[in-house]
Amino acid sequence: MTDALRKAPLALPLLAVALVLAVTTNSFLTVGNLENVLVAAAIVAIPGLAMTFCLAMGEFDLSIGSTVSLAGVVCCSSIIDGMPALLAMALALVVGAVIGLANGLVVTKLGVTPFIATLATLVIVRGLSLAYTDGHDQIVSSAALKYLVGGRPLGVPMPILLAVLCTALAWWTVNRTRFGRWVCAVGSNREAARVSGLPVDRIRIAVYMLVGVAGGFWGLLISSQLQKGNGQLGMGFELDAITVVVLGGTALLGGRASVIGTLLGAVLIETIRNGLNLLNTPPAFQRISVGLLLIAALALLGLRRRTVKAAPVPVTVREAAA
Amino acid sequence: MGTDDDQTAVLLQVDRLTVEFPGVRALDDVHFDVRPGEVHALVGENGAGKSTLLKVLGGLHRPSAGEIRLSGSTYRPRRPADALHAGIAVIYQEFNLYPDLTVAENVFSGREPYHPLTRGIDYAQINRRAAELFEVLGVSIDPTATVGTLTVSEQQLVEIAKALSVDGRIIVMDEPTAALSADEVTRLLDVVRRLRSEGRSVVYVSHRLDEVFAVADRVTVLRDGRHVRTAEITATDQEELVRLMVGRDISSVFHREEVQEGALVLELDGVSAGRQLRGISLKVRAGEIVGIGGVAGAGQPELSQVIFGALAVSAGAMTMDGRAYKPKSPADAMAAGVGFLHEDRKAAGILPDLSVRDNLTISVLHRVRAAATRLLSPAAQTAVFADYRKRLAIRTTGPDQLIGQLSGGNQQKVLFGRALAPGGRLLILNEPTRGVDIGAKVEIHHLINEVTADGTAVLMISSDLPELLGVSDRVYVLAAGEIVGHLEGQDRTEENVIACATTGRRIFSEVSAA
Amino acid sequence: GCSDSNKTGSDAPKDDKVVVGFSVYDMQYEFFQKMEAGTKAAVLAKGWEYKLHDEKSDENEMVTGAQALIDQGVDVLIISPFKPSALGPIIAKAKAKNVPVIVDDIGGGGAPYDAIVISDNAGGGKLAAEFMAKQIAANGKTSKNVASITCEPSAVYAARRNAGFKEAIEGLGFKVVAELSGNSKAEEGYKVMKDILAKNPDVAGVFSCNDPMGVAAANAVKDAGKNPVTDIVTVGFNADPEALTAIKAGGLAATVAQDPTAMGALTVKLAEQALAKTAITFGNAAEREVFNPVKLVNKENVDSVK
Amino acid sequence: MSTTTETSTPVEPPRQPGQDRAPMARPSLGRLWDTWGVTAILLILLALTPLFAPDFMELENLQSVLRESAYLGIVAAGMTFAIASGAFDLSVGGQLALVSVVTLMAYSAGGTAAAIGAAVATGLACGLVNAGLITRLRVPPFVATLGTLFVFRGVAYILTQDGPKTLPYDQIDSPFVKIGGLNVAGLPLPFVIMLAVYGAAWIILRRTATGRRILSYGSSPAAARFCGISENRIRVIVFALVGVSVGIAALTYITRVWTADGSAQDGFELKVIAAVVLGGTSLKGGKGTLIGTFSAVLLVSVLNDVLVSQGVPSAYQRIVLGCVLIVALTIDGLRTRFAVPGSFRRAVAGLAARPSASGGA
Ligand SMILES: Nc1ncnc2c1ncn2[C@@H]1O[C@H](COP(=O)(O)OP(=O)(O)OP(=O)(O)O)[C@@H](O)[C@H]1O
Ligand SMILES: Nc1ncnc2c1ncn2[C@@H]1O[C@H](COP(=O)(O)OP(=O)(O)OP(=O)(O)O)[C@@H](O)[C@H]1O
Ligand SMILES: O[C@@H]1[C@@H](O)[C@H](O)OC[C@H]1O
Ligand SMILES: [Mg+2]
Ligand SMILES: [Mg+2]
Repeated sequence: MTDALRKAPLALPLLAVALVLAVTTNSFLTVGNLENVLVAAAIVAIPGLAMTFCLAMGEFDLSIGSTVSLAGVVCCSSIIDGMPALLAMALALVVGAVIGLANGLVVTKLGVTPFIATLATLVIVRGLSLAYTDGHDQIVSSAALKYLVGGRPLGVPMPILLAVLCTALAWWTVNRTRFGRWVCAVGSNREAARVSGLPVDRIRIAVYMLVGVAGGFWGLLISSQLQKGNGQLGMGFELDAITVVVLGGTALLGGRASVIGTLLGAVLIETIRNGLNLLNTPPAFQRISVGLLLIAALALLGLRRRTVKAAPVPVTVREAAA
Repeated sequence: MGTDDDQTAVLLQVDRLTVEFPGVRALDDVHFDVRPGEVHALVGENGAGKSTLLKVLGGLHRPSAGEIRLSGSTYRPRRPADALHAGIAVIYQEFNLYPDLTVAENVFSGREPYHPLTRGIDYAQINRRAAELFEVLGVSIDPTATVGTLTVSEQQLVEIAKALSVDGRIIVMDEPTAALSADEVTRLLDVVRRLRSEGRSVVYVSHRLDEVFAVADRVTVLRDGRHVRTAEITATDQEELVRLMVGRDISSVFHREEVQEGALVLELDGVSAGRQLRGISLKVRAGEIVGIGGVAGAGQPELSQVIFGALAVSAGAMTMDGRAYKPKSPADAMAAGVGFLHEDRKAAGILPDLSVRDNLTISVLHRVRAAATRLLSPAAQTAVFADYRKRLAIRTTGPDQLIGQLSGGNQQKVLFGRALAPGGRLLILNEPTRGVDIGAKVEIHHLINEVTADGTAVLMISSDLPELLGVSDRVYVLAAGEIVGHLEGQDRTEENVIACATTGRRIFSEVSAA
Repeated sequence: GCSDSNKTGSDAPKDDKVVVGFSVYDMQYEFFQKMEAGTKAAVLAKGWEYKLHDEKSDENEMVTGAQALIDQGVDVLIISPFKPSALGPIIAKAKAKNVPVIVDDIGGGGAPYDAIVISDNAGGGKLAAEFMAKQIAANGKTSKNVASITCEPSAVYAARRNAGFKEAIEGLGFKVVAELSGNSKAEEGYKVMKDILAKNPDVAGVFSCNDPMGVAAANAVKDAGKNPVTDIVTVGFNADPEALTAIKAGGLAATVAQDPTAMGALTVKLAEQALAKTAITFGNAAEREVFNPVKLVNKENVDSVK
Repeated sequence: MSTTTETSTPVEPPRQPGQDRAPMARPSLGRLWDTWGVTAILLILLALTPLFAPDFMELENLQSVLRESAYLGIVAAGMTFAIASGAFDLSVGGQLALVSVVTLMAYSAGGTAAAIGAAVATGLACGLVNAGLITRLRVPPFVATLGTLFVFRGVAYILTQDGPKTLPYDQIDSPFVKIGGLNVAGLPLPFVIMLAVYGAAWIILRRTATGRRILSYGSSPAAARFCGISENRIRVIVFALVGVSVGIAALTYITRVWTADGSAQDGFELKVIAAVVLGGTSLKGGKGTLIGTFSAVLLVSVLNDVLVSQGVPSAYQRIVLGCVLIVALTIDGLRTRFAVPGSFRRAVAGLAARPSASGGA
């Protein structure tokens, strides 16, 4: 029990919130609503998983919200121009990959701090997206695109299925592959990674590309829901993605990745949001509640940590030697 | 391959190597060579350029001039991976470990084997192989432990295991024993000999000349970034090496001034801290140097941190000058007049982004302020800096140099100066001479002696047995978090310390119990 | 070349040619692009000079840029304010330099502007309510529950739309069972609609304070397997192209159209009157408001809207 | 075969302890760049501006640029402390909204003095709330301030449920309104306040024990702890400084735009953090430069002003601004890469000697 909690500490706050909602509303526990929550959570969890790698590597990618927009715009306008939908969707992912590659190259080859590099990309890509659309919606009606969120293979909504698959894949990658370990290694001590002969630059570029592709995919999901692309979409999404990762327990300073945590973080955030809507909370109070719940969830973890671990780094906390 | 004997006898040849940093020429026209199957020691004062040379070999620094040949062909590593591919494994003086990853993951980083069936990293294999490496080194470190929770000496052993796990032709070790206990040193030297017998070469850097004479075939002396001499070990002796290193004779005899029994400063009565310390009782008097010995991991850093308020007491009581002493934080302890030197220079010692001057004065900021404005006075700070630079022979380009740019030993001197600066009732020194050169070591011992003359009590933790016994007036021995020995007078012998620390014997001198 | 319409050196003699400065809310929205086009065309048609400043949805940029236009010596300022309540310092500066100020849309924030051209937002909300009630009846639904999706709480003009809708629909015997904010964004409008459907599956209609949210809500309705015209009457506001497209395709029941191009032209007419110091006929003299009518657009008349 | 090689260097006379072989007092170019790099870029930009934007140098325009950048600059000064200590405060946008709303309420209740007091007190209170969450509840600064960003904005929204708080137009001659509009010896008062804030901040960071402790903590929290520096005190001081800076900034902000509600300055936090990092303060903590922050704030403002005055559409403004950010930090990145003497020469030589072998890796 305690071990399970240690591995997935968000489970507790999540259960608490769910319990409160189950009692205070009569619609929270309906199948339709739970599906709602899980689909919404899945849509932010998928890019969140990619962002988990970035944070585990000790870096940020702030540009993902703009990638969402540009990818959606490229996909939709290509469909409008007559490109087959699947190809247009692939093109959107390529756009994401290129943005990620640009981030990676600027960060590794030009030595620009990730925070500024990706902030600059955020601004530039948003500019591209707005310049390209000039404020016009790129409206499409594409069954293939719609299938991304609307499809129900095996009766399960597509985003949920994808999120579960991605989580499994991410978990395996983080914990069982060289790439995953190297990402954590770079995040834990970049200099040591270099000295150990790890291809640090290539690892970093790969992670930025991963986030880029995930951003592109996020853009497809949003465009799938809205059946349009637009330069205004995805604003502020970078914070959403980073929030679910941090909430999930992946350290901001890097070195550790909590894949399951990210998934739970996404579910927690979306449960809170959904709950506040079910309770008809006015917008001003919604903000406060989201803020307070964020703090409360982490405070709960913080207090627990404090009782467990009396002294911080680098005092040796270990079983007494035999 | 060439037929010339002299050519084939050299595996690695360094010629006219020069390395520059802003403001410093760390290596100046240095030559150095390594033969197959030899142990080649590299010695020199702190800042002489030893680590710099090794970093060039490892692909961390690019020389501004010079040439290196490996097995006769040009060797110009552009990055550490190149060195590894060329079969050169380096153990750097400052660890390069991932604190968040496990021991085994650290050891095999970059070379993780995949399991043939699951196609995932074969953890069973790396854990087993790591355990085997530690077995060779004669230590028990859990391969699945997170490295950030290890002691400094355990981390050093992980670094060594990492280098051994690479099948290198040349294994380069930069002060591998600085953090090891006597026992572990013996084992490491055995390992070095075994590597040699396997035909591998070892470049060995150490400030402990007895190790050099115990294991090396040849020795090279660097001074001020220049090559001074390379000699067969049999063709030289300790005195000569010291003279070549420092350019003068050094008497390594430590003379402890007689101190008179002072008042009781610190008393611990049955102090426990979690599972790390159990029922510790000890006393430290004014003007006294009390040593703490024991194998690594017996609870020494925990004991010092409990007294310094960095670790919570779970049972028992402390008194200082007869009054209850319950520091809640190091800040509390410092306010009570306690100074502290941490054993982990890199992780908990240096403030890497700050200058040498700032590192020296950070604990005495109230003393370097203008009285009227309470603003820091750069002049007063520089005065403190100049004083310690002189007393400790700190080699730096000036007060504004970042401490991270100093050689390891010089960083240690700065940290020692920092601990000394506040003065006061009690000085807690963890491994005060770790990594410092022979001359500075003597100097530091003198300084410890000097502060006790002012009535300051010193608690010194050292894994260097000669230092522990030579410098302290009394010695407590720790084992598994308990005090298992208290050695005074005649009883202060290496045999007794080792017996208490490792065999479970308990020896308590009766000379002056309380 | 830098002698385009953007540039009027302050070296140009003041009385030579009338210079109109227009500070626009945000050129990234089609609505304001049309407003800008209408304004510019009217200015140039008079043979006047035109200067544009984009507030980029930022009150700091709005104040700085509008004041800069005044500093550059415009003869009249037309402004579509991102934050109406930040008009004070702009008008203070304009007054000091004797520059009349005509506000276009959004709101006047209580400052002493010369005139404001305003869409009848509350009236638009009322039109939406009346249409919704009729359509619900036509759909044969008996449920008296409806919902509304609002913009961010700070958008005063949008709040008026909602207030107008709410008053009218409640007057028609309906109940607004959910009133949630989608912060003007399509993404959020979609999610909010899903939550509304989960809690109140029986809503018969939903009103959104702008079209991005309205069309997104309609998409959410469709994704829930219902029809946004015949099951849950979904109404937006603005007549953005995406709304018109959706209405034609049966993917949205209706929207409320404003005419930003005409509003732009109207502000120029008022500017001319203000410069000539001739009296302006106000729709609401107390607030110096000149109304620009709104109209409801649905399947029947959508083809007549450009 | 000789067994011993001896270098020609004879054994030298003993070295004085502490004497170095290459004592170099002159500050390295790299160190200078750390502090003055962005300033240099700013100066170059200023020198070039008249070429393509002749109107820029007009007094009224210069005043406008300085006036409008003050509030961001002042908060950036506070944020420099937070970032130098290794944390950042994401809640400044919420703080600015809340402080502005409360200040306007205080003004209508008690006039200028009440407003000024309320601004600083509310800012401080916000900072202390953040510090409390971080030190008492052990919430990491990122999450704590992300949470309070929502909370502060939310409270501001609640306080403005019947519409934004606004300075009534008839108060146009009140001394309070003058804060935003007045010029002192040709300098806009907000900018004068900003200069004073930077002066005070510089003294705190560079000349007080507190400043040194903040940098130490940022450089290595573990080492700082063993120097007797209390983590909690650092957190409280740093977040209080940010809060107070927002309080002061709000005064210059509110008296320029006259209005506030929960939505004021959406996205403010990223702009502030970007300015600080662009200035050369390291996000990893331990390094802080107020001169850099100051110059970065002006750099962004000047650039924005030039782009706006040249009629560049906002979408393209973004593209240019983003590229400038990258270029500015590229220069910095290259500097660190080529800090070692001769490394640049070698890199160039290496490029020349490597005609086509760069494709593979
Ligand atoms: N990154 C750096 N930047 C500037 N100077 C440096 C840097 N690294 C080393 N130095 C300087 O180069 C000289 C040689 O340092 P090095 O680390 O090689 O000495 P060392 O012989 O290994 O000393 P120690 O015994 O103390 O480890 C020193 O003066 C040191 O200050
Ligand atoms: N951030 C801090 N962490 C730990 N101890 C501190 C800190 N600030 C002050 N102290 C301690 O408080 C005591 C008072 O010293 P000092 O006069 O320097 O404090 P201060 O007045 O807060 O400093 P300053 O004048 O820079 O504000 C000293 O023991 C000092 O070490
Ligand atoms: O209707 C307009 C709306 O579409 C825009 O987003 O904001 C201003 C409004 O008047
Ligand atoms: Mg060294
Ligand atoms: Mg003080």
